[in-house]
Amino acid sequence: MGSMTALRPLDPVALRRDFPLFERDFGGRTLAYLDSAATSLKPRAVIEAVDGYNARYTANVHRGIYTTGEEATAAYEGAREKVARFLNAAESAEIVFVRNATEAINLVAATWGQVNVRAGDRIVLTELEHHANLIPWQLLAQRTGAVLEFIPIDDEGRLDQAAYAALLATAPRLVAFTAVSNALGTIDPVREMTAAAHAAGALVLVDAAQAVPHAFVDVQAWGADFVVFSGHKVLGPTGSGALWARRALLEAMPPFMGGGEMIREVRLRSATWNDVPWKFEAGTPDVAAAIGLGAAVDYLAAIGMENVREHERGLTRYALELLPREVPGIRLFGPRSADERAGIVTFTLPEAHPHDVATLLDRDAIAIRAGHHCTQPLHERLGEPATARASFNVYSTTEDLDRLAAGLRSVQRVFARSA
Amino acid sequence: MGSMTALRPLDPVALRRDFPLFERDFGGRTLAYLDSAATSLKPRAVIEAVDGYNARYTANVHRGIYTTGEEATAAYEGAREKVARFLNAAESAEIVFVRNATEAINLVAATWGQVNVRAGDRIVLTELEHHANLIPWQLLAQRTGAVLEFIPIDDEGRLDQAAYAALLATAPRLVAFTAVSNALGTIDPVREMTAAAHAAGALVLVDAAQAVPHAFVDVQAWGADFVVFSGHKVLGPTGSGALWARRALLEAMPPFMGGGEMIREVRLRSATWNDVPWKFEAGTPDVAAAIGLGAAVDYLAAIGMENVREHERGLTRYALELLPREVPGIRLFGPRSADERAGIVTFTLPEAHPHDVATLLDRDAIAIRAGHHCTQPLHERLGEPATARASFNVYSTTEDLDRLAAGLRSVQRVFARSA
Amino acid sequence: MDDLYRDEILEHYRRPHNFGTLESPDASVEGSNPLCGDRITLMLAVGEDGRVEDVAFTGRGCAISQASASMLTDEIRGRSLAEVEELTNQVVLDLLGIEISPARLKCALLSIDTVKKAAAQVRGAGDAAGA
Amino acid sequence: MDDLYRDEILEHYRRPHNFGTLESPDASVEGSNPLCGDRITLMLAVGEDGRVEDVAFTGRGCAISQASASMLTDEIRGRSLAEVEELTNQVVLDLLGIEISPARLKCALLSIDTVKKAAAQVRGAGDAAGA
Ligand SMILES: Cc1ncc(COP(=O)(O)O)c(C=O)c1O
Ligand SMILES: Cc1ncc(COP(=O)(O)O)c(C=O)c1O
Repeated sequence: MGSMTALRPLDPVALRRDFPLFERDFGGRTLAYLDSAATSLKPRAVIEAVDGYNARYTANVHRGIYTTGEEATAAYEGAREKVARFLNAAESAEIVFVRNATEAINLVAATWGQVNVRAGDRIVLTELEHHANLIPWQLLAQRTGAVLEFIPIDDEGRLDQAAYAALLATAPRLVAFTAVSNALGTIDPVREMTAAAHAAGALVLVDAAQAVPHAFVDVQAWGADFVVFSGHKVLGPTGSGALWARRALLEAMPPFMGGGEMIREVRLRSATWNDVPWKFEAGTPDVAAAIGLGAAVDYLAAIGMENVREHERGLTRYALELLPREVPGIRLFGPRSADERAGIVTFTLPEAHPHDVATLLDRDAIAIRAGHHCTQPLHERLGEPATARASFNVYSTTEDLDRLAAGLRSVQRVFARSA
Repeated sequence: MGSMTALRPLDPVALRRDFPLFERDFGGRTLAYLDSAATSLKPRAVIEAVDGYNARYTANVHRGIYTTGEEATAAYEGAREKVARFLNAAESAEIVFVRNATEAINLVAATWGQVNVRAGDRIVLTELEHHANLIPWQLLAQRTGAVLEFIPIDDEGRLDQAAYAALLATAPRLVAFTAVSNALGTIDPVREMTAAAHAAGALVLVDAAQAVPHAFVDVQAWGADFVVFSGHKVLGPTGSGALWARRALLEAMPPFMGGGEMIREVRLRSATWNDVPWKFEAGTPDVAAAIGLGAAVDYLAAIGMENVREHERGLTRYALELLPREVPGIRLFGPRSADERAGIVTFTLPEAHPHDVATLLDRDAIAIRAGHHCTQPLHERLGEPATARASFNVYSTTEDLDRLAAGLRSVQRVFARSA
Repeated sequence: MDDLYRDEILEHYRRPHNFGTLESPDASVEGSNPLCGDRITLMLAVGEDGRVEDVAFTGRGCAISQASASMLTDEIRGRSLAEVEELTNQVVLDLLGIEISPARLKCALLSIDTVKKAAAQVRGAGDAAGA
Repeated sequence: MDDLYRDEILEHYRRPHNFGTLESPDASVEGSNPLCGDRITLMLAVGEDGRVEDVAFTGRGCAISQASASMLTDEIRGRSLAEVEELTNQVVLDLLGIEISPARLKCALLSIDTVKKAAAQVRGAGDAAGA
């Protein structure tokens, strides 16, 4: 288990050898990939796990009474067990494979929500949320007449816990919030907020899309009811992801999509459902992606998520110190302390729009994200329609950040030209 | 376009070299893979397309203002164009990427259905349908009070067109049927049934999951309103698939899942939607799978779907002739003529249950499917809880079928033992 | 090579023991394996002493599912309900004596799942009556 | 290396031409690019002769979007509405004179999309009045 690993410094330069993208030449340089919060690079172990299924034991799962079919099923269900262990779930039946965090939240809104949420019921969200954790609840509210409430943030992007307490006093049905803000890097106090919600009688959904890649997530310690994440942000393939939920909840929920695999017995006009988690996996699953995700969490577990967290905290501290020193006038968003944030640093330059910054950095083979990062309401709150964001993963180095700082200086020179 | 390709015999033995699974040793033999209707094997071109994205230009799509982000977006949207061309769609905006055919049907039922289907409305299905084209309509009927009606089949598995005409006279809202039965191989008269439905004022959804792999599907010639298929059955990766629908329909449909990508402007309590097809693609798509699907349809287009159809018709004719001759007492299901069926041959032996057949064939490295093939109501109608099924794709050979016949003889010997 | 299916299994499949129904069973349970279409109906008669006095089944399905029902019904005759409920899956696998691949496990275990449900049903009825 | 952003573009970005509002425009259209947050409001005044008499914009966004609006508004002054509506995207790309990557295309074309909508609005109003 990750929590048992002794803390030993992670060597990103050594790990980079596992990521073939760093072998590619970008105008005489490697890519300074600083957009890991959007999607992570993939290690060879993941690429080969996907290849193995595609090349050596391609078969549909749960049905084939032949060698490759049994291998595919074992690999697919084995990946579920790996993910369960990685999250410290009580059992693998609590892991539902989905395409991405977005689908997981939609699944909960459409099944648990449809059955449990009535007109006038309150759902508490936050101003920090990614659109993935907003729109499904807006759609549910439209269908049911539920009311959405929002925990505001302070100027460093922390959730206002007093306001949260006041919202809990209105007895909401559900609190859904992100464990780590993808736009600011803020780490929210998941355990405390979950306990408070439970004390108020609300269920809790945690959007762990930015938490799972960066630290050890222990769903039992969190104590929440639903936890979601995307595989493609944790070194896994696109198309992989998981919903974790307590078994009793899953069992009580109606199905999401209908089709093969999720059924037990089918008649022309009625049907009964399979056991969980398969009840929620209609049709041929993305077998290759799930197997790749299993390889990804194995890779991360071998590194130790505490080491990943330490590494990223170090990079964040380095960036928070380096950028204001090297880049005059840069504005940083989010908590000032690296201890309060994951490996995400968001900023604007006074002279150049984030899009121009990203375009100019690209010519130096530096990849950052510019825009609203799927958090328009948060950007509204920040008073900036767009920001620039650098985000890290295990393969990120201080050299990447040095290149970023130098790149930003050169952007400033372009914009200062003939001014 | 496929329809322009001159008919030239497809050489499956040469094509097998493109499929690495045939390099694997199964006890001194290659695998006689006869379960292509469940999922197809993948050619190297597909495996390498997926690898290319995972190893050389991993990035999220539609957002990154940097080289790899633009490459990923171009490859993803390029795959959409390839699929549009492969289906002869009027434009690529009519192609929505989904995980599989199942998701596509659920999408239509949950969006078009939710808006257009009222209590008492009729939806016409058939007794042939895969669970994927049954359960979503059962769920919709439960939610809306719509009524499901079924076109019966004759003893060879053909749809009863007189009964269909009678059902159309009741003015249904939608007719949803499979172009090719996955259990019997029956090819349904899509064009005629669609025209009749339209004349009766109904929309038409065609489940092309078994049609797209086996013949040239021209959505404009079909004239239907919705067409769905799964990539993993057309040499593409798991996690890929498409819904085709006319643009005007897509534009009028409410969104399916909510999240990033499918939005235009988001406020805390409301949002507006992106253009089609992205309105229906919430969250990070399965970029790798879509790119792999693009490579798969390129591969098939180069072969020419007419040639694929001819090849499979030849194999089916061979099997329909071989099996009754070599395997005493074998019972074959579905139309007697290979012209009326795709590359699928379904059967039972008098002495052995299909599961025992499959287990015994496996020891000879022959992979077939045994069970109800996700068509329980059809099997109820056939009076068999389970059947055995051999199904083909471009790499299938008459030698595979010879091995199957010999394998079935040896199953019969086992069951005759000491009887 | 044919040890995948031992003669004994084929023998039980062709001429299953305890095949039929009971006149007045203490429990009658239907078990099915929808994915395969395997199906058995199992009846149990329990004596004063709490032991399986008689057992019968009818069913349809693959050799593995039907032979395992045939063998297992032999096995439980005379056993106490408590013993029956504590039978492990391994017992059935040992009775079959061949290697069962994961995809066929449900076929092999249909009989024991159904037998245990029947035993629990008798016990439940007894408890309910006693209560 | 800095020809990604020619001096002229930066010049237009810093000191945009036609920046402001019109007193009584014949059309006023807001265009936005939610993904980027680029935004412009464009106003058009059209003379008796159906030609663009005056044009002004306000906005906020990246250099590409704002410079293209600045350059394009210069370009359309004096043109007939029909001409404006027939402008191709290439016109804007030529005005910018730098290579625009696909991801930035929306920034570059925000101005022309908005200008055309404004021209269509004036024409629509005219048609409606004439009808
Ligand atoms: C006719 C038909 N429809 C739908 C499906 C469902 O496909 P998938 O499981 O890829 O969603 C299948 C595949 O099994 C099929 O054969
Ligand atoms: C906090 C958060 N939630 C949800 C998502 C949605 O992830 P996906 O697009 O993989 O569904 C993201 C990723 O962008 C995220 O950062």
